[in-house]
Amino acid sequence: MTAVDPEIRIPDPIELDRAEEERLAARFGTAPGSANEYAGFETVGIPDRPPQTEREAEMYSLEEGEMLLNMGPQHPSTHGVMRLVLKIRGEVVTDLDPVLGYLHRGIEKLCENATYTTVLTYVDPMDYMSAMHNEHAPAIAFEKLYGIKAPPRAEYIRALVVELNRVFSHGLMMGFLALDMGGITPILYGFINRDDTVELLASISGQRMLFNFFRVGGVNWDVNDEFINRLSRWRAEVGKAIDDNIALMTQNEIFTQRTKGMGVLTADQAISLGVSGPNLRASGVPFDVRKAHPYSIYPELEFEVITRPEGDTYARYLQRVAEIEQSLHLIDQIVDRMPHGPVQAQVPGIIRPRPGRAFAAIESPRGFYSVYAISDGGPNPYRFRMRDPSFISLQVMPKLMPGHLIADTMAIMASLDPIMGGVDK
Amino acid sequence: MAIPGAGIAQGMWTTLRNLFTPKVTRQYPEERPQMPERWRGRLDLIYDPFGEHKCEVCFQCAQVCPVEAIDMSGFDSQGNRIRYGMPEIYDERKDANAYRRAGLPARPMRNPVRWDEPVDEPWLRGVIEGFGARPEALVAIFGTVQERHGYLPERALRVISDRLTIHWAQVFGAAGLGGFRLLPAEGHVVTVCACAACRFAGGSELLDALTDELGIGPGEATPDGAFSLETATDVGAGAIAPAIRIDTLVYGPITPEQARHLVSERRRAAGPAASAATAAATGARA
Amino acid sequence: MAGGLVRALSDRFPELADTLWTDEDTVEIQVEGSRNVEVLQAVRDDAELGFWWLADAAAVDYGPDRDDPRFEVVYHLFSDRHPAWLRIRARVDRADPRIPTITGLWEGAMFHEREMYDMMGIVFEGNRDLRRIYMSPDYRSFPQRKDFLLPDDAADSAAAGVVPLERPETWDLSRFREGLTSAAAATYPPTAERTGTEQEVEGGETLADQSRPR
Amino acid sequence: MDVGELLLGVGRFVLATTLLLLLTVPTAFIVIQIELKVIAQMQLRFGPNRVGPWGMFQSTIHGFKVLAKEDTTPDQADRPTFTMAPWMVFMAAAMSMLVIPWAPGLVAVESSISVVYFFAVLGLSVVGLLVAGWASYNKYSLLGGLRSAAQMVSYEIPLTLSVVGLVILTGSLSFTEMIEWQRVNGWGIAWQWWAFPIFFIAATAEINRTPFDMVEADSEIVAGFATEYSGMRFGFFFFAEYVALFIMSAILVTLFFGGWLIPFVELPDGILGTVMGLLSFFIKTYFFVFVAVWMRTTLPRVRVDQLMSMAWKWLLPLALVNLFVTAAIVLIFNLQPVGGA
Repeated sequence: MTAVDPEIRIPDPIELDRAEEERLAARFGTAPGSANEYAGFETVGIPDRPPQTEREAEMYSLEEGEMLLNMGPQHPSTHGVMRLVLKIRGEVVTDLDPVLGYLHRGIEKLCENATYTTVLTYVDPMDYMSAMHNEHAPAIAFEKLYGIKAPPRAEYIRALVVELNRVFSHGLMMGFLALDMGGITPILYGFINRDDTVELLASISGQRMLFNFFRVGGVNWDVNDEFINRLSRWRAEVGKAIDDNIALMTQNEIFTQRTKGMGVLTADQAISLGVSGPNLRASGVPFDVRKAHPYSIYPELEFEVITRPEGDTYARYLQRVAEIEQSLHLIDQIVDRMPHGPVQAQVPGIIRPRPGRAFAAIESPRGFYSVYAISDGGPNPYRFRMRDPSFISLQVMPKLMPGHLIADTMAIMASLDPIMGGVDK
Repeated sequence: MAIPGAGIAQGMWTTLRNLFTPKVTRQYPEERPQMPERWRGRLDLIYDPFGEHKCEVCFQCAQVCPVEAIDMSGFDSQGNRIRYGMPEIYDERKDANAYRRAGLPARPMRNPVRWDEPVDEPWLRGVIEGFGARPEALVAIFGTVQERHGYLPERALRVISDRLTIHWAQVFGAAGLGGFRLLPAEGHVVTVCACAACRFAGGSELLDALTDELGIGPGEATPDGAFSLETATDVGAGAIAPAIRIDTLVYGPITPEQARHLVSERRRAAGPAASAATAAATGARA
Repeated sequence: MAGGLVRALSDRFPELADTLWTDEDTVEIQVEGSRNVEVLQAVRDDAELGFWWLADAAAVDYGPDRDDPRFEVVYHLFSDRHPAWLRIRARVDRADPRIPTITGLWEGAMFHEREMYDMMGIVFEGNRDLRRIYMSPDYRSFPQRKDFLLPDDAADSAAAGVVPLERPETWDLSRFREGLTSAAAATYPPTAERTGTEQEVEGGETLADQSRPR
Repeated sequence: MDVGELLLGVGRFVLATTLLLLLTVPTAFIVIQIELKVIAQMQLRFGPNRVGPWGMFQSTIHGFKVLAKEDTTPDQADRPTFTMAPWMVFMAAAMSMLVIPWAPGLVAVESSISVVYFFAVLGLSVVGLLVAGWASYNKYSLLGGLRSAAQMVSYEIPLTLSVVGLVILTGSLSFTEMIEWQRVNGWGIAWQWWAFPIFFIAATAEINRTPFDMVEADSEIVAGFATEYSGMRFGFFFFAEYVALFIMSAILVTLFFGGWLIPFVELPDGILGTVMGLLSFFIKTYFFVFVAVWMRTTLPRVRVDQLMSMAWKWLLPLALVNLFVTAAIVLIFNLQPVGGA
């Protein structure tokens, strides 16, 4: 039997091995196994090509006594698949370069090829800890484009599920922060809370993680008895796991020693770097989209924008704890005020908005989540742009890290709470 | 922090207390979770009242799946085993790209014009309007388009979908089922699997039979371009060895006689001229 | 709703007044790409406008099948003095997509611009870290352009074959080598003042200054 | 010393070491099982409950799984040292078991300097960890090895110094004689209650347990020195860690909680006394194993610089103060050691 195309030649495995050996020898100066085998050890991780930018040249040029350390893409605590290249001097991080794209799925491009209705299924796995928020922003944007409004009951249900989502997202962040600092229990208490909450959300949406609950012009389903029963039970029990976590973390001396004063992000820095959400508020900037640019039913509800002046890791942690309280308060109000009526406006199967542009922003657990959609009159969005807050927050890392220890790297990163699904889109 | 160690003591007390509180884990096989009544976490094929699958193996779902997760096989109306899945998709579209990324020379795309074929849009819209833009006229529109282009270009299907307000997956699926061409008429590509399993099961006899039938060797095309013969190890049908693939459909296990039949069937469909040319080529070779 | 903002903008930029466009919660102006830094700085620093928050920066490809093929870099800004978003659409030539960077105004635009470079191939002049961010460094195409064919082979599409950006002539390695002493490792733990490391590392010149278009 | 006596001594030594080496494996299994189960219960999980009755063979299965796994060596590793390191760590832990007094008359090697021997041998494991970190040709391993060297060498000092107070009181360097002294005068914790926290913290750090598990901080440096190890070589590290936990608890019990003594009960002679002593010893020891597991469940990890400053700024001065105060008290009140020489 002959091959399809004689041009295709797959190299022999042995040949590949030899080439690899030669490459290593060229890289390290000597053949492996010889006396000077540690020569070049610290430079492993420098790309095999000339640097493309000034910053890259700076990052990958080593001083005496410095070493590159690849943290990820497979590492116990990089929150998904991200790679952090640390430049370390002993245990002290002197520079840092986040390398992204390991989870890139091209969701924006996919959405440009999907109809407006199906876009809402694609955005779910972006920031998979807060799928409801991911659907909320496109839904608002498409409603603006199409010129319809969701009925009031739909808006209340949306706000309800979104706040439920915020509770478990923040609860899990507490656990991840502790886990990255070596405490193994809070993450499990966080997951107890999360499991309760996602099952509650599953009883209204039918799915536990990627809900696909929002529709253009409303929501998929109305609340039912099962959801209401579970909600009241959940509301009675939700405090326990979170209180346990607070008892384990907030006052713990080891925890406070490791978080207070670490990774201080000043207000000016935070604004300049585009940090948003709880991270920005923990630096003392009272910017919350729910107040600053009210959407949905938030103008009718009563809540505070909490800020903290310190801007350190501990403040970012406390900020989440305080926002859980606020969310529970909001949930109580929403349940009390839920109006009657339909949950879905009349929209056709394939939506063709008039040519135009719409911008919609919401406050997700990780911050400012916005969608910019352009319609050209066809059934698909001409351009669908999502700004994910954790993506933008990540560029704080090279600014915050230098001077901290490797151990603090993980703690500070966990306190910023990036979700790689959203970062890599 | 009033007393040093108070926070640690609080935490220690919390964990100690939880040592004696009821556990929350569900012991899965014994203890079934109560699924919400709206649960839609399970995919199921629907049966009709007589206990038959309602799935007709039309591949619409596999073709439209964005992450290409659906891999399906079944029997067509003539009882041939047909299959659509990863190997088919990847051989069609992704293989050359993978080679290119690996730094190896890649074969050219088989039908590079397929996705970008220009269609006469005003004419097409006129045709659609002529049928009243009714979805029932879908097949008739297909017929008109194929008459003009010789096959159904991708862009034409998009336009039809757009105008008739039918999701393009449905349009694509209907085009695939109704005996229309989705590729330009020139050239069926017959690929004989050269994997170990197929060779054991008589793949070389298949190849010999097809070489004889078509009058060409592997890697060659018939003079009229109606058929080209290839071998590949990635037909990916180890369980149905020996297998051949004609364009995107995989057949197997098949005997040399069946393979001849499949090819001659397509030759008949391609028209008398093509078959005459092939016959001439065969005769010349003989 | 946004009448005050419209008035303020047309006072401030009379030459852009005919590009003003509003909808329920957005005010939009269009500028030439080369003017983006000037306009953004003006709306940020103007006491009456005060758009201090860069909400989003995205690129839109009005592709080759349009009558007016072009890129647009779209900035969304937020101000707490006005109840509307400000959208600034900066026009970029599609044949030679170059536009000044705004990392001098907001450092956070860095990832936005890297993403736009990666996905659309727009070159932000003066950005000191314009690398690919999602695709691998040796990738040779810009996947979000409209002439990039989605179901097809990326390398066969019309946007393919672009050489990665390498402009070593713009680097001055000696500059940061001097500043990059062992200062970072000197004191531990870091104090609140030390977290502004870029001032020290860059030897008095802030990162923002460097990345301002020259 | 005639030949018969010598042969008897050698035979006794060989028997004792063999038995103790055999004992390390079930000990490690039991400690791991306790850890799995207790952590799970504290985290509101059930923990292992499928393998064997109440899941009690889970850790054993883990052990066999490790045995069955492929044992890989990185290409660039230094093979002889890479192979030797787990053995060194494990032997350090196993050898220090020789001097633990299990019950009246039940001790492998009766030595008059067993305290010195114990701390000397246990300190050897740092060599193994350092070698493992160096030989792996992995940056994480290197960091882990260096961390282990810094941490364990630092904590040796307060650990040993905190025991010296008891040595002064008892006037002996032998664990058996110390227990004998405690039988007469009451447990060591009553005499040296301020040395106990120093010893406890230093011991936790010495065996790399949470909150001082810098050496294999999984969220920072993957698995530290053990990153490149797999199969049974990793198993040796794993066993050594848990055996060390058991041994540290045993020594803590011996020094501060009267070893095999039962309060207000005089152990009878003969086999009954031995069994009662053994029971008492194991109950106390496993209580402290439980405490270590409990701490691991609750506490996050301290940072490496906090760890070092704690050793040098707090524990070492406190241990020294304890030493001087104890010596002064012994001098002033002219306390006479009871059991010692």
